[in-house]
Amino acid sequence: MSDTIVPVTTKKDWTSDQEVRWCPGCGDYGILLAVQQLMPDLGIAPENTVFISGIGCSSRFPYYMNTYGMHGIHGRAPAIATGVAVARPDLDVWVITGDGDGLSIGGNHLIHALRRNVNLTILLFNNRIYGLTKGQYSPTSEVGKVTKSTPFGSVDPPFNPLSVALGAEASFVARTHDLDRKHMMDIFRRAHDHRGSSFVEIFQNCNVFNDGAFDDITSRQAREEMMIDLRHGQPIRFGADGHKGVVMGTDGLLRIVEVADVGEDAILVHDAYRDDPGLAFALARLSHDDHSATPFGVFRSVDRPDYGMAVGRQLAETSSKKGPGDLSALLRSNGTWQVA
Amino acid sequence: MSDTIVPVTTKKDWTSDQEVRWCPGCGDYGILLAVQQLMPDLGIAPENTVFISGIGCSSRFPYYMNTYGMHGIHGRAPAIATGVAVARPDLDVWVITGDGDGLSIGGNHLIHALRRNVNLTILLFNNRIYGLTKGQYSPTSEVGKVTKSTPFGSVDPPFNPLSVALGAEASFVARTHDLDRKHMMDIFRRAHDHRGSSFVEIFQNCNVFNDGAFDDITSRQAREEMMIDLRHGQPIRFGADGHKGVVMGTDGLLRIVEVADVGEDAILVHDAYRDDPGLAFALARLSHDDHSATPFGVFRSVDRPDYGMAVGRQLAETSSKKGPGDLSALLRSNGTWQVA
Amino acid sequence: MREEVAMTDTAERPAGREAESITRVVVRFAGDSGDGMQLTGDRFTSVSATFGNDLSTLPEYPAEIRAPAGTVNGVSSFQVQISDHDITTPGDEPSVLIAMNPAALKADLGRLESHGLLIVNSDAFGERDLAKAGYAANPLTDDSLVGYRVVEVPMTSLTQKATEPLGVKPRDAERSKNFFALGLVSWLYSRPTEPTVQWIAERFKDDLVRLSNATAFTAGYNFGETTEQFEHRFVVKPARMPAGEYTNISGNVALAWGLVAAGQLAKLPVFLGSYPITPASDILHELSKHKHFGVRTVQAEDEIAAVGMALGAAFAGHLGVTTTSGPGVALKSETTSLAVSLELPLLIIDVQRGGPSTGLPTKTEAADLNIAIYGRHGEAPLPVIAAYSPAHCFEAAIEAARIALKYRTPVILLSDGYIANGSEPWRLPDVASLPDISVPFATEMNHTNDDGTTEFWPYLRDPETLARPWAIPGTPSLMHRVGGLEKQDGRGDINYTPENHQRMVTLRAAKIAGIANDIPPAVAVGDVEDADICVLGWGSTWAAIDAAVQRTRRRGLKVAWVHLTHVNPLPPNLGDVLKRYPRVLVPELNLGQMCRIVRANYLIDAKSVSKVQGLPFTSRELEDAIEGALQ
Amino acid sequence: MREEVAMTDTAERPAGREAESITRVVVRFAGDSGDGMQLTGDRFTSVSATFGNDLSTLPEYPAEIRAPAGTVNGVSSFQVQISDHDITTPGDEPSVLIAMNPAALKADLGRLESHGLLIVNSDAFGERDLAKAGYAANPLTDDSLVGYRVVEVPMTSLTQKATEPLGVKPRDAERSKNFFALGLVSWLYSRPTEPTVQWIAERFKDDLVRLSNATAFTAGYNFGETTEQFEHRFVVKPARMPAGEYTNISGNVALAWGLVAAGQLAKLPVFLGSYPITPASDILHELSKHKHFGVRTVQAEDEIAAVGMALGAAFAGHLGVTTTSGPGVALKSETTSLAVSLELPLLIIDVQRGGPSTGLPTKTEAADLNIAIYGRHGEAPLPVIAAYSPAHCFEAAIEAARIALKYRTPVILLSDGYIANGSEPWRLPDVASLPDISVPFATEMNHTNDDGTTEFWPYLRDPETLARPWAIPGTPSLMHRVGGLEKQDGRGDINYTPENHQRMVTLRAAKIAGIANDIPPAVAVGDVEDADICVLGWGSTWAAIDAAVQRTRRRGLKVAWVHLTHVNPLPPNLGDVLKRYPRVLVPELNLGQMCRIVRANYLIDAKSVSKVQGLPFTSRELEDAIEGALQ
Ligand SMILES: Cc1ncc(C[n+]2csc(CCOP(=O)(O)OP(=O)(O)O)c2C)c(N)n1
Ligand SMILES: Cc1ncc(C[n+]2csc(CCOP(=O)(O)OP(=O)(O)O)c2C)c(N)n1
Ligand code: SF4
Ligand code: SF4
Ligand SMILES: [Mg+2]
Ligand SMILES: [Mg+2]
Repeated sequence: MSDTIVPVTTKKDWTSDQEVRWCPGCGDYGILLAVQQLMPDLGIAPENTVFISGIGCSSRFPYYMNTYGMHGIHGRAPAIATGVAVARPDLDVWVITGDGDGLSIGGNHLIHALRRNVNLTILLFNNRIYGLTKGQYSPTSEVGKVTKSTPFGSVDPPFNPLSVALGAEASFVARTHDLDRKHMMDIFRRAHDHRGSSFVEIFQNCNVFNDGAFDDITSRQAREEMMIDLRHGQPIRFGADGHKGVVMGTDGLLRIVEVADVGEDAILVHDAYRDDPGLAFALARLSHDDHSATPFGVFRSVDRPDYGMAVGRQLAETSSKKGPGDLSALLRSNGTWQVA
Repeated sequence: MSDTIVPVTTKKDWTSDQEVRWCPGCGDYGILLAVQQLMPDLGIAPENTVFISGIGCSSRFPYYMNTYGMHGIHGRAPAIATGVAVARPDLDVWVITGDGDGLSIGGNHLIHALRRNVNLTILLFNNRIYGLTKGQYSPTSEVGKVTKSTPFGSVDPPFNPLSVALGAEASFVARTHDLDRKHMMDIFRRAHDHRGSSFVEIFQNCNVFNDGAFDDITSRQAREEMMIDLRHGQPIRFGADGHKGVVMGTDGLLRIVEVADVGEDAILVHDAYRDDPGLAFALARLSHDDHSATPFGVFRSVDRPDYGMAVGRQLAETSSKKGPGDLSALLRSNGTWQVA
Repeated sequence: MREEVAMTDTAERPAGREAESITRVVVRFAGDSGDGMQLTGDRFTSVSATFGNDLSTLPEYPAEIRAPAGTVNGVSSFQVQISDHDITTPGDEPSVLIAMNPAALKADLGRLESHGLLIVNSDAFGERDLAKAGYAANPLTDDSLVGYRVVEVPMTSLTQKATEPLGVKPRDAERSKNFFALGLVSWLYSRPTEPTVQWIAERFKDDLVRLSNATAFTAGYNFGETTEQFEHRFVVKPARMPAGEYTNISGNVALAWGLVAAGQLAKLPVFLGSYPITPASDILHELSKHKHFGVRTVQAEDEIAAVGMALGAAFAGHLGVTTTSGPGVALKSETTSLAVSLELPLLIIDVQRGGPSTGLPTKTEAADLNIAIYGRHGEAPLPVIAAYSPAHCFEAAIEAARIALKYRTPVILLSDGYIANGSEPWRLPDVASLPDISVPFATEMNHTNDDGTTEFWPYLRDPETLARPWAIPGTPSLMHRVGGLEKQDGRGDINYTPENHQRMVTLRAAKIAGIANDIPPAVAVGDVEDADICVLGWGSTWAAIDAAVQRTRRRGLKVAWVHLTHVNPLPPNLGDVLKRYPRVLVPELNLGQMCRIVRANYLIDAKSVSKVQGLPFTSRELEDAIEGALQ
Repeated sequence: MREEVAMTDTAERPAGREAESITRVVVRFAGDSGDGMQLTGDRFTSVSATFGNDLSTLPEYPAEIRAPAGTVNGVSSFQVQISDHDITTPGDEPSVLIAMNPAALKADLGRLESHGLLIVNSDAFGERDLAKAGYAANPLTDDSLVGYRVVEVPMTSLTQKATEPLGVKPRDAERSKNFFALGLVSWLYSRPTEPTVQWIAERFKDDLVRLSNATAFTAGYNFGETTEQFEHRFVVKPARMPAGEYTNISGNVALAWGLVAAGQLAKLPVFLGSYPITPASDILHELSKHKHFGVRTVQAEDEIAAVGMALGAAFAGHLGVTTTSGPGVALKSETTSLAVSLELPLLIIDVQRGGPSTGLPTKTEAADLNIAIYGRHGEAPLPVIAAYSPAHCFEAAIEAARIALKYRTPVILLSDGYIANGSEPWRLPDVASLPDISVPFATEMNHTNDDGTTEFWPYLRDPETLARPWAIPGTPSLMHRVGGLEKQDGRGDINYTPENHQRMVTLRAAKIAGIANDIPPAVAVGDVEDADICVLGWGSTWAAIDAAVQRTRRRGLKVAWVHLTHVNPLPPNLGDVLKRYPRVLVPELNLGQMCRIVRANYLIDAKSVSKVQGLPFTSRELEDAIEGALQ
């Protein structure tokens, strides 16, 4: 996005020579494909693009992109990427993380990157499990989940990644899933085009350790009644020919209703560009498990100063005030005396 | 709270022999006094009470309480306290932290303690500054703040501690300030009586490095028009004889209005016990700086299983199923053979 | 279920060829990650264990959950040595290699002993399979396998044929081919079939899968019986092992059980705060099952929280434990330093893996000795203990707990990927004979002022152990505060005075150093009197050193051996023992970390034998090193 | 503004008593945290600096922002030695102590040399003041001060009287009393008044405060002039220092400037990722001011993020730096290990303080050498450099950057609280003479395949330095991925094979070891030829060793001295140098960490001289140690 002349590339230009090492059938393949297919449309060059990840199956992602990349350490990708983005606002910096990497060990770096609004496109692969370490529960696993580390079922209530992000001042928040490449590409494009931190939760199927976690919502049969497609400026409706809708009560409670019952005009109109994150938060809380109607799309997209730019601006301003730094003047700045 | 016979104590019983080492005039003194005065009313015994803190001026707190206590390391108090509370649900565990300790280095432990709903009473002393290290900006300092580490003004947008907590599933969220002992005591009591994690933000004045940060809201002159007192089941009104009020629009936006303009019935009635955190979140976002009307009191208070109890219950259940553990049986559980 | 399966067929058969008795064999199963080689190896191992052989195993698998099928990166293998006498290693070179596909052949052929037996699944050698493995030509047809005894078996198709009558689809049948291989090898080494058939019956809930596996197993066994492809059939007689009851155990399970035992022996509830990490996760998994022993396990948000929770639990009176691997030890460093300052009992378990950084997460290494001993800011000494074999992890865990509790100190217990995943027969200890490691909590004031009033001083030390009192919340009138700032000797209040800091630093160091008098002295074995060289070992090098010392001594070399379980502090007599010998050799899976320590302590010119390859030493390598040193 | 103030009074006065010339004096200002002692000491120091004395300072303050007023815990003091000849230490025993209250007297009297001059603010010795300080009786009235030359001055009231005419309220006037003390001591040691008056005029924006301070200063000066309480007045002549332009500099400022310089000399923008921590914070503060040098500073959420950001910036082509103290070094360990694996340039600056854990946050110590060298999991070697004096921090920072950039490695630079806060005159270097430490970025493919196609191999090393190419984002066609998993030598792809891991571990170690040939050899000074003992020092012990070696040699002892700046790797000739001497003594502000290293490396019986009190060595202590070792 920092390039003036728009480079022409093909998917091949964005694909590295490394063989992809995910389990056959893993949802990660679809996400990789979506990103690789999208890149040429973004009008950016591979050499100006950086993918930073942590550790996890998802975090293997950078190896497969023919860009600059770093497979970091567990949970630290947002911090490392912040260094890249603040040092070089001219680069296009992507963060690839998982529900464990980004929300368990990496939770603090994630929320602080969002707070600062560092110019990062953050893709969180949420499979509600620790894949790479062979199937322990994660901070997004449901209560009662039986895993290697919870033989009697987990007693940890999960995070809702979107509310964590919104609670941390995120300026762009969206959700998509690994089965719909078109939707992924659309969301990724808008996340990329947003200046500042963009946070995208991707429902991703781990077919080895948590297969079908999202089937009740994203499977072809379920989609129509279970996926709520959020579009800015549009009434929030879903279900067969939009018979269901969302309304906000004066008591401050969001409800799902039959449009027929309340009338079209009562239906809440989505406003993704609103400064106040209250509505986005309420929408993020609309579904409380993986078996109820769940909103997808862009929940929030507001302009806030990009942190790296702001840091750079201060440098420019001081330089223009004080002129470029003069080392020998600096050494004399606390007063000196001569010895003959 | 775990005691059956109610111990009778006085403030003295809760006061340690250590001399208090805060700057003269520091807001921390008032908070300490409020806690020490409250303790006898809680019907608990000093020996069953534990105060855990991190590092910071505020984190010196445990030294002044005649209870069990640990002055931990920077940011880790919620984790250490989780160990205490899960190991010993019979204890009354308090966490004392600051805006830097709890939201900067300790952010991750804080949100995970809230997510798990560990039975902790968490008091966050928010003075919007790093006091102990002599005045650097903190994650709650306003943009543009000039501090030792930001001579040209900070470019970091701050966290809203309450939205961070609500985004992290906190079951009890409240706000009070160091100038109103009665209010502090009331909030602390309710936080203590709540089973699970209670999160209390305390506006605290650092008169050395960030003096008067909250004057526009909490000073005697300002209070009436600037402090919004939240009471469950009551319409949210404030200002001279409640001429101002809060309404929720069907567009999902919370607004401050003149009650006269909209009529009493339109005023939003506060519901702190509602499962859905949307309203609490919206209220937490009502003020965006320290110069606009700001809600105080209990934003949210809902019942969720206490993590330590849940862990304990699993132990009890397995024991009652399998009977108490038998070591020699365990050693034989993978099959054995005899060698003559 | 068992009667359903075709086992009875064989029963009616003639007894089959006479088996030739051999003293030991090293079998290596190699295939794709998806081929279930670990399962196959495990079965072969436990059958051999119950049969009474001594044995030692070496599982190896890729870092990826499942690398691309058919590629060399995706190869998973399991090596086991079974023997009729006391052995400690999984063997240097396999005598038989079962290769389920070309990738496995390519990856592991190099290890097979010359003229070794090579059994390949010939069905898996199609064009594409060969390409995936990076073979230009088919090794079965060109002469690249000369020098080995090759037996081609169309395992896939044979399995499919055998299971077809049950209505198993060919694709599904393929998944049973590892049981065919197991059956074949079971026949080849005269393993009892009973236990496996029974195990299959219990393990697989799905009827068709169960039947298919059982049938494949039998088919493999019968194939060996009927085919003429094998000149010989072998039997490895049971080993003469000390009488007793045995189980086959891996290091991680032994360590977990050791922690459960430690809790029982200390009469304390166990609290594990842990964050999953290979190869330590299995300890968390195992402990999570044993809640009825009063074991609490919390999967923390990260390693720092994990150790923080364990420390909090210790403050509250539990046996606090945290389990991790290298990267986690690094993250826990600051909290470990706090634990040193708080002087609370805490167990930090490091199952070492290849480093630096993420390194080789599924491979073994022993390069965390430095960080264990020196990896904290300031003067923050603590005891370090190293387990030397899978079974020893049980005892090591109890000893680590004993020291932590008695001296109120964090203890780091070192294991590694090799012993954590490897297994060996373990003669079960008599539970009643295990030590009582319980310590009393403080219950009373321990200081009397001149005016006769009494107080509780949290840092008033036991004159012998220098341990401070452990007064836990809930104890009336012993309320006190502890923290990471320097404390006044005795009273425990914050204190910044120069003299007091010097005293406290010295006291903390003296407490740890003093533990040296509470551990077994160093003992040399072998040619104790007249050795020309002494091998100094610690940790999992034990197995390879044991074999190498035996062999070199058999060949007439004069070799002594000292093996350390307590690596910090070291046994007080270690210097004297080592100085008895003209040469000291220190084999380590690092660049010589322990070697530097003994050089610094005793000013002896100890020489390092170093291997950093993600693999344990072979006994051959150490034999050569010993010989070389004596040239 | 200056003309407003009463300075002119003195100008009209007779010149005043003749001052007796002395060669050196050690002055110690002591008072309550609120009394502005640090400011007073700073002023006295810079006036003396500009006057041309050599000097060295030792500021000491409590860990609390402000401990309870009037208590011993709240005492803040500033000691400075000024001299007419070359000195390096702030002096062992003050010759004059200015005690602003009873607590200060109680805390510091013990340090005053016998018959030393004691100036007390007698106004501050009321009942309650004495009680707060824990005095049963008034030391001014009982005989507890015999053996000292006591001068009681009612500083508070005198200040109040002097400022009253300006309309300053008594309570406010009290805040100026430190300037009264400064004026008095300035008179006593014949310091020029000009600079201070000017400084006050510029420093205080509030008119009344400015006037009040200036007046108090003058009043103090005049008081000395008029009172008869002082038998003598002294002058310390300027020191004969090498010609040049000087500034008075503290270690933290010198280090910050060194980093700015390093960026300029490397032609790279500087990126600092830091989290505040005493005593390192001032480096962050100082660097934040110099944005026009292209210096970016980010206050991270914690130390792990701070080093992660610096590493990210390094990957992006900046000079990545992170500054911290012990606890932060511990937290950064895992990321540092990643940096070792990534082989990217990175500066990790550790301003050491008292440990373990939070320890003594405002006091000095040098006990982080172990964690710096050994504190990472796996084999993760990196270079470690130690600054030896406030001014040397400038040079040390540049040298650390040079090595980091040239060898693409994280470097740990050790400073400590003593040199960080202490200051000394620094002869400014000629900026033009500073070294060019720039290194080229990779811009082209560096490997050609057999088929003639070219590739970029991120781990293809420079045969000499073994450094890998540094190809930064934005460089066309050099796109590549790096990570913490083991990498294939050259290509840099993920690789788990045993041989490759061995090779990479060896290469990484060889690269760091090789740096030994790129640093100055160890040089002994003193009785190089015939010394009976060699003192081996590193870091801030330099000052005390220098003084102790001079004195012992003056007394005829044969002493040599080697001081290390590069502590890992060590100079290749160090072993030979040390072996020349029958005894080697290693003074350290820890329990002997460097001592163990030289013992292990060279098998010499080096002896440790250890002090862990939160204070630097006094030269006397080291004199005694050297003498003792020679007995
Ligand atoms: C410091 C550290 N702790 C733990 C690990 C082990 N580990 C690697 S990935 C992972 C969790 C992966 O889960 P997630 O982030 O959800 O990624 P996924 O594999 O599910 O895509 C863990 C615990 C590690 N590599 N480093
Ligand atoms: C690991 C670590 N990093 C940094 C520090 C230094 N430090 C101590 S307290 C603190 C911040 C204090 O701010 P806050 O939490 O707001 O507490 P306050 O002093 O304002 O009450 C910092 C950075 C430390 N002690 N330990
Ligand atoms: S384990 Fe799960 S997430 Fe990981 S690669 Fe396999 S299917 Fe994908
Ligand atoms: S620095 Fe601020 S927060 Fe700390 S004690 Fe002083 S006034 Fe209170
Ligand atoms: Mg996951
Ligand atoms: Mg604060």
